[in-house]
Amino acid sequence: MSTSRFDIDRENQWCPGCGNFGILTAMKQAFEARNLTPADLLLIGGIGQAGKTPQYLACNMLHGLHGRALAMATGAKIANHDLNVVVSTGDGDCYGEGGNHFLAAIRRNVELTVLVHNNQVYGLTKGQASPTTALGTVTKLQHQGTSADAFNPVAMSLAAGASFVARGFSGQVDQLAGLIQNAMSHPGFAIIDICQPCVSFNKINTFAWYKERVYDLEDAGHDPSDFSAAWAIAMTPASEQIATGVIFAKEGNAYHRRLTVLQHQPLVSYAFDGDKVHSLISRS
Amino acid sequence: MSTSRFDIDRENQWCPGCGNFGILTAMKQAFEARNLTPADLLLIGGIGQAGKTPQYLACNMLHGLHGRALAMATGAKIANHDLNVVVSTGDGDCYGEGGNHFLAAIRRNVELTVLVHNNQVYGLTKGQASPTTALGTVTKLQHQGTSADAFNPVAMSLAAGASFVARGFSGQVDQLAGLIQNAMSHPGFAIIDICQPCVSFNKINTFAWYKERVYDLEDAGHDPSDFSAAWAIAMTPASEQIATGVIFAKEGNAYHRRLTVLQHQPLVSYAFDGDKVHSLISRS
Amino acid sequence: MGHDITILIGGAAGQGIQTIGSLLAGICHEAGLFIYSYDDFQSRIRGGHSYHLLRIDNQPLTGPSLSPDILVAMDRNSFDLYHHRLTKRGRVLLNSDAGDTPADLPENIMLSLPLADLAKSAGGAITANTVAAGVVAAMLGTGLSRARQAVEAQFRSRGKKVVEMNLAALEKGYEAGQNHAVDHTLTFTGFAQERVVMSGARAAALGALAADCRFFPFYPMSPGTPIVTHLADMAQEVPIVVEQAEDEIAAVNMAIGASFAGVRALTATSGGGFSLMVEGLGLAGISETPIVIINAQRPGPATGMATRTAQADLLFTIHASQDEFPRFVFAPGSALDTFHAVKKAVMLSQRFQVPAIVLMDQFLVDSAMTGVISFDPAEEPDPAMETKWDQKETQSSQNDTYQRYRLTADGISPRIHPCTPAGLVRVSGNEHGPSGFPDENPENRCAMVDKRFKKLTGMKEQMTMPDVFAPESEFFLTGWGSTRGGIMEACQTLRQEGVDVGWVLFQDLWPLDEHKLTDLLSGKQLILVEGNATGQLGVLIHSLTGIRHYSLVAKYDGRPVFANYIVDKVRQIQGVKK
Amino acid sequence: MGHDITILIGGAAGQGIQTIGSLLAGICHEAGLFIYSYDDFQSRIRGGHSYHLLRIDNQPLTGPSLSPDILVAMDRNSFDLYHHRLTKRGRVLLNSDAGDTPADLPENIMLSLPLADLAKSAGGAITANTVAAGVVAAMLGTGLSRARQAVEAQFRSRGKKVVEMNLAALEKGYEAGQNHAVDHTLTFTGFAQERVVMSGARAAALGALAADCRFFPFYPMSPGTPIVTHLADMAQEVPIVVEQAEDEIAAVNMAIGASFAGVRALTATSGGGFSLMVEGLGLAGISETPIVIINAQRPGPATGMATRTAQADLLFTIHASQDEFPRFVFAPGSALDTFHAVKKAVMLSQRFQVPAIVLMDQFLVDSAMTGVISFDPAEEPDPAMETKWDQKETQSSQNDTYQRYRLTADGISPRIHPCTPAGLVRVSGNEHGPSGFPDENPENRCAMVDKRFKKLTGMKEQMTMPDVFAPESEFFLTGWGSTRGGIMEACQTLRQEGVDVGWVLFQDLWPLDEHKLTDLLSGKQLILVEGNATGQLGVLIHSLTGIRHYSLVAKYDGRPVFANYIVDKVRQIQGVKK
Ligand SMILES: Cc1ncc(C[n+]2csc(CCOP(=O)(O)OP(=O)(O)O)c2C)c(N)n1
Ligand SMILES: Cc1ncc(C[n+]2csc(CCOP(=O)(O)OP(=O)(O)O)c2C)c(N)n1
Ligand code: SF4
Ligand code: SF4
Ligand SMILES: [Mg+2]
Ligand SMILES: [Mg+2]
Repeated sequence: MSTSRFDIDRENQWCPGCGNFGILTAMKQAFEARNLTPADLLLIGGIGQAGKTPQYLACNMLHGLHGRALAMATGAKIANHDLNVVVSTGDGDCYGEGGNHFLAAIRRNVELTVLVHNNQVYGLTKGQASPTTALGTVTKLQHQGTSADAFNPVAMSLAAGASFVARGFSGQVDQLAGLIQNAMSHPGFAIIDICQPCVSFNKINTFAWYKERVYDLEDAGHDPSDFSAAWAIAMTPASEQIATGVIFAKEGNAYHRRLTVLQHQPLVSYAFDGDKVHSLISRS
Repeated sequence: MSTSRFDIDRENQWCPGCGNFGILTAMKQAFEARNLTPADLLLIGGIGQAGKTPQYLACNMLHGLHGRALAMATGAKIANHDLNVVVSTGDGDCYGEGGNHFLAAIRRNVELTVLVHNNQVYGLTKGQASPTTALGTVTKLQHQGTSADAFNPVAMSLAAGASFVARGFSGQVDQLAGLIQNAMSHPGFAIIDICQPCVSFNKINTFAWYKERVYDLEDAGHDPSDFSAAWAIAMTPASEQIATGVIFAKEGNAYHRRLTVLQHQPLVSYAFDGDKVHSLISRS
Repeated sequence: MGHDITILIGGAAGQGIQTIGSLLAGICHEAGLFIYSYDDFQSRIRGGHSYHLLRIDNQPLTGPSLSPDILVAMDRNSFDLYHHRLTKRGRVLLNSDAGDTPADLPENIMLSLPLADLAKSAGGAITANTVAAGVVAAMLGTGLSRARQAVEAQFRSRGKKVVEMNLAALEKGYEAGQNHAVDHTLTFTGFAQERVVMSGARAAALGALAADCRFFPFYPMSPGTPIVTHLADMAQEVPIVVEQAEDEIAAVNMAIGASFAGVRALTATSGGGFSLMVEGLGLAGISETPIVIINAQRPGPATGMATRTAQADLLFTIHASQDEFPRFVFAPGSALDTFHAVKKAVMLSQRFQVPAIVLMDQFLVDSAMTGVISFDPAEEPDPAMETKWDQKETQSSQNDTYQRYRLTADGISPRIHPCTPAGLVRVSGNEHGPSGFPDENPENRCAMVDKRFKKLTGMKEQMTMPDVFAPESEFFLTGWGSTRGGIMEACQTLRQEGVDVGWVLFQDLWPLDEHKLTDLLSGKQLILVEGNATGQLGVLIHSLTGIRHYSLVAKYDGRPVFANYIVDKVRQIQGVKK
Repeated sequence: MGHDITILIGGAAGQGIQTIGSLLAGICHEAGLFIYSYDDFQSRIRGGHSYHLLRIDNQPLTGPSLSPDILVAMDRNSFDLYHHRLTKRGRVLLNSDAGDTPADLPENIMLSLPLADLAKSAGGAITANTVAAGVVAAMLGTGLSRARQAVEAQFRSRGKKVVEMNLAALEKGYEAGQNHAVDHTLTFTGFAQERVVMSGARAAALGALAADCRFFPFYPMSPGTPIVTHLADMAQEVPIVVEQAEDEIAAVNMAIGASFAGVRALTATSGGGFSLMVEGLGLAGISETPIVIINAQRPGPATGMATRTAQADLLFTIHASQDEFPRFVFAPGSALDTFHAVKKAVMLSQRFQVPAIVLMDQFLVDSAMTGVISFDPAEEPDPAMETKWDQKETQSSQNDTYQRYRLTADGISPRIHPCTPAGLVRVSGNEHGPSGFPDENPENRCAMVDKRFKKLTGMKEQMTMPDVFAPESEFFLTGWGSTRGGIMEACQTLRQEGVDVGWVLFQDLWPLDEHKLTDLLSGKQLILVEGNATGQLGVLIHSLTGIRHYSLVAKYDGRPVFANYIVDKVRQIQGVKK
């Protein structure tokens, strides 16, 4: 394995063979390619195996509650929109417990890079169904199969109005690194749903299963500015084929371009003005 | 105003001229048409002006917390799927605070009729933006305009896999009554997003504004089984024209058809079997 | 009794009774009077019944009164509800637009006027409220010119035409009211520059700004919303962001994210929203991220009574969230105190890197009073001082040696902003080692719990013990938060009746030094006056000091605790009246 | 000391140490021994370190021990961690598959075996754990045939081939272990029909079923998840629905919806999930809808330590949610007690129409013990009796006269199912009148608060006062919930050392009768033993009775409170050892 300035000396707790390793490598690769240093990076983790990612590389780290990574990231970004914020979250974290924040962050178009490690299962809690688990799948807990239709991350992102939607595969590290770079240079909310095999609990969507189905949108000549084409990709059942690459991207004002106060400078860098407060008090 | 067996003698707290009155009338009309009595009906209300609806007609009523109506309704329906459950909720209640339950209830395909009184504003709390408020709209609180893209209820419902999606208008009571009947006979999750003028706080999306834009899908020859056509309708900006009627409907197993235990009989009607429990204890 | 006058303005939602109130408050403020006002309303937008109380005096007021000297009945219903409460000198203005004038009061007491008609003749039906204000100004005898000044000030921003129309309306009203003067001894001095009329909501907003809070994520919930509404209004003038979150969980987690990134954040809600923030409160606790939550209490549980008042979240607030961590809890006693309490909450939250909660309630939020707020604009809320922000940390991010949770003598670790050359900042809601990385080693766990609790010593030192009045008394009215004014006034009345009673009033509630508190309270017979059913302050006092209260005046009907209610109840307590 | 033997099995996650433990537990159970087991593990799926404790005796055991007589080290790390804790008679089985055998123990004490290799020769590497179990069975001298029986029982459902393979592996192991017998005095009797081996998790699941709970909405969270996993396993046999909710807020509101519709519902979570349920708890409170929440505690705040144990949510649980309402709080002291506590929680929640909370913790959930559970299958949890379901309500829905919140002498109103001819049922989380319609009239508000609190009298009567052992003692180890077994054992040891100590152990925690409790505790010197830092039971006792504890043994490192830890700490308390 090649070394990186983002390496840190800390035991990794993921299972050997976990797809998360590929994502971690791709992240480091992308950060290097963007000429970032650890000090330039704020990684925000949810809770779950995916959420552990920020612990495994050199960066500034914010690691909070299950499901709430996007809300914290929104707050951090509003406070200082000069920060490079990347969110590491799981399918349960982002689409399950955090579903409402997922919808809202897209609608605000907060400039975040969101990496959803989508292993179609709750990994850290030992194999229950996640929102992206296919209907009827038998799990460690759902012995008769799950009873809800699967959540379609790409379709939901598009319907919610996301300005950058991509899909990656932890088994295609170079492509994924490129996608992460793209996402980070996108001026708005950028989500990459990443197919990530969980070797311990997902015996269906394995590395081989994905490998058989993935194809590269760039090769296929897909135009990411074409919303209808993007929608068609979103609606293609994953059981058939899985498009990877940038699915959709559009221009749009990021949150911090929508507010006058943030257009001037980051919120954190304003000087405190006691006189203004005083005048507001006097006018009461 | 015609009388109905669903009338009750209770002061209505809505503002004169509020669109909710049309919805209330349509509901009564639909329930009559379906030959229901008050005893047959369970109405579940969220919190907000919309959520007050169950108080204004004769029925069984469950009225709980802001944003949680669909979760309660899911529980009630799992307990006894023979109940006719209709949910009265607002755009804030259902798509804002309750966004995560909205996604999940659709995915479970719980057999509910969900009426979203979508006035594009928080009515009861005096005029803040709701998720369906258009980006940049100036409100009582958002003096510089809202900073989030509007939530598109129809698109989100379709993307989430809803099996019945319709749009109504409180100003077209007969059509709305028909839609409610359709929704109630749909064997699965049925949502009607209802354009509802708020005369007190929404000075943009007024009765006249809607009136100018609405058209009837039946007249237009729309085929509700055509998902692509439905999607096209969802993507049409409301500022141009607003389709009303059944936008999409498909077959599918409702939640209570997905579970073996509920296929036999409602959960509430099983007899308690102490011997089985005893045998489970003994086998520990 | 006193010199004060109470005006009760009753009507349906949407009739603008609050507008009349604020016009009158403006006129009285202009005339150098002290005011105290309170809004009572239902959870609806039109119709029903609500009222506005305005009390005025030549001296500072600490609470409202329920016995009107002037009743402004915008509908017949309001007349029916309140006319029997009129004081002896009382006068009534009844809006006769709806037609039905009640006949059971003599004409010198009651003035029936078709307000809308009068307004129309002044230029516009929408000035009916200004007509009403004019009538009352005349009843008070404020003088027309003073009233004109106030009306001008109120409408100036809306343009000349609106001002003219309202001045005309005012005059119509003033004229009509002139022969109905109320008998009183108030003197109209002049406008007092240094005084402000401050509502609890506005004071909270200003306190936050004075402490350099800049980010206000929130989700609307009565009675928390007015605080944020004030902030949104001010956002045109100060660099702040007010963001409506998708829910309260998002609000609290956004606040934590912003605080981590170096911006002071505050959110306001009511009990239901606070319930949803409880997990986030714990995250602020373990991650040592300062945030402030204002919980404007209302009756519950659950949805409860949306526009009513209560003081029943004290113990919940102190114990909220799984496991244990230090936090601050404040409950200001008046609108003026709210400014300082919120400012203090922000400052101390920053200094000790803990969450702080400010308990308000609908009564406090929707009350306004005249007074002076001292604020020195030069005295900056220096981040370096308040938060131990360490700009001198010499570690470089290359070395990665900065420790966000360094073990220190007082439990407070130097903070640095994330993403600077000074070091990599790692914050976690898992139990973590000094570096911020999750760590579940048992010794580390104990060290971190101890570290967090070490702050308690310093925190307790910052807390002000409850104020005590008449310490030599036998009995003490004992309360916390917004009942302060009512208790003070009740105490006054009772003492005049010869009851040997003082008061003990809490504003800083948690953490308290048990020994100091025991010293202060021991030997005192405490009569609790609380806006809840179980006497939560009593439980707190008992659990901290072992002192049991003598009696409990519990009010839990959703309405404020008025002074006369306390007086009535205390009179009935055994042993109190000799 | 005693006759008991402790086996510690250590290894990495994924090595199946729990499988070895449960095989051995099965063998010992077959041999008529009592067992107590506990799992310690990290929040990861593979690697790291975890261990399983199995203690066995001829008499009932109330807790684990940390000093192994047999150490099964599945990796070198486990050997290094624990070999110094071996008792004098101790033996070690070290898995030498990885190659490196430690040389510092004599061969008669240590047996190094390549378990996977042996397993392969028995037919499959995956039976390595059965080989290990065989070795330990031989060390114990259980006899091979008994061990065979247990292994057969364990694998029967997986088919003949699997059984054969595991029997071969067992024999390989048994053979290898035969010359390494541990010196002990246990006698192997025979299987005792009436006894079960019950974990806290399984007991909770069964208690819920025994009380006719049928709906289990939940969101996974350690250590609550194993309870639901048991239920999911049982769902094949009993008509229940286990539904994974989108979040904990949904879980609690689904439970309320189902309960309203007539199905008993229970949800299980940990502190973080409970925090999210707090608003729903209040809804159950005001709407008087029975639900049960199991909060399996873990260290916090926030994410804390996911797989560790704590007892720090007591005061939070008692005060959780805005405003005030009656609730039950239970904290069973053992796996066997858990069955009864959960059953009682469901029954009483139904009878009084209030929410009930059962506090467990990771230690309790993941502990298993041998014992007898008495349950009479004929004694139905009669809904009519338990819930005052009123089938005789004669009101018809035509008349619409049924009142869900009818004011009654005991505060409990008859319930009927919604959507029946008996009447229209209206339930609200707003303050409501007797009919269930929202009502904000102040008199009604007071009546409803009083109605809800009236239940407290009856509720208190149902609560069992804490058990007291050796009431004549000078000191009392005082605890609640899962520390029970450890405290009992520590007490025994201390008494043998001549310390004058008994114990007071709480399982029913809220609401308690203050007078009864004061009578019970007054004059006693209480030494609190709690799994938290501040001594929450002490705060509760003080606030209820005014009695302050003598001393506090606080353990908050995330690990269970073992008997020997208590003994050590108590010995050091001033005045205890004469
Ligand atoms: C409020 C709360 N609920 C539940 C949990 C338990 N929990 C931790 S991680 C997780 C799900 C993990 O699934 P996912 O987000 O898909 O991440 P993965 O482990 O699969 O990468 C859950 C339910 C928690 N920590 N907090
Ligand atoms: C937890 C919680 N947060 C906030 C509120 C306050 N609240 C009541 S209704 C409402 C929004 C109403 O908007 P909507 O759902 O669109 O209903 P409308 O009144 O417009 O019909 C809010 C925020 C509450 N009751 N509970
Ligand atoms: S459980 Fe699955 S997702 Fe988690 S580390 Fe192991 S393989 Fe990866
Ligand atoms: S505020 Fe708007 S939604 Fe509410 S009752 Fe009035 S008009 Fe209707
Ligand atoms: Mg996952
Ligand atoms: Mg609305």
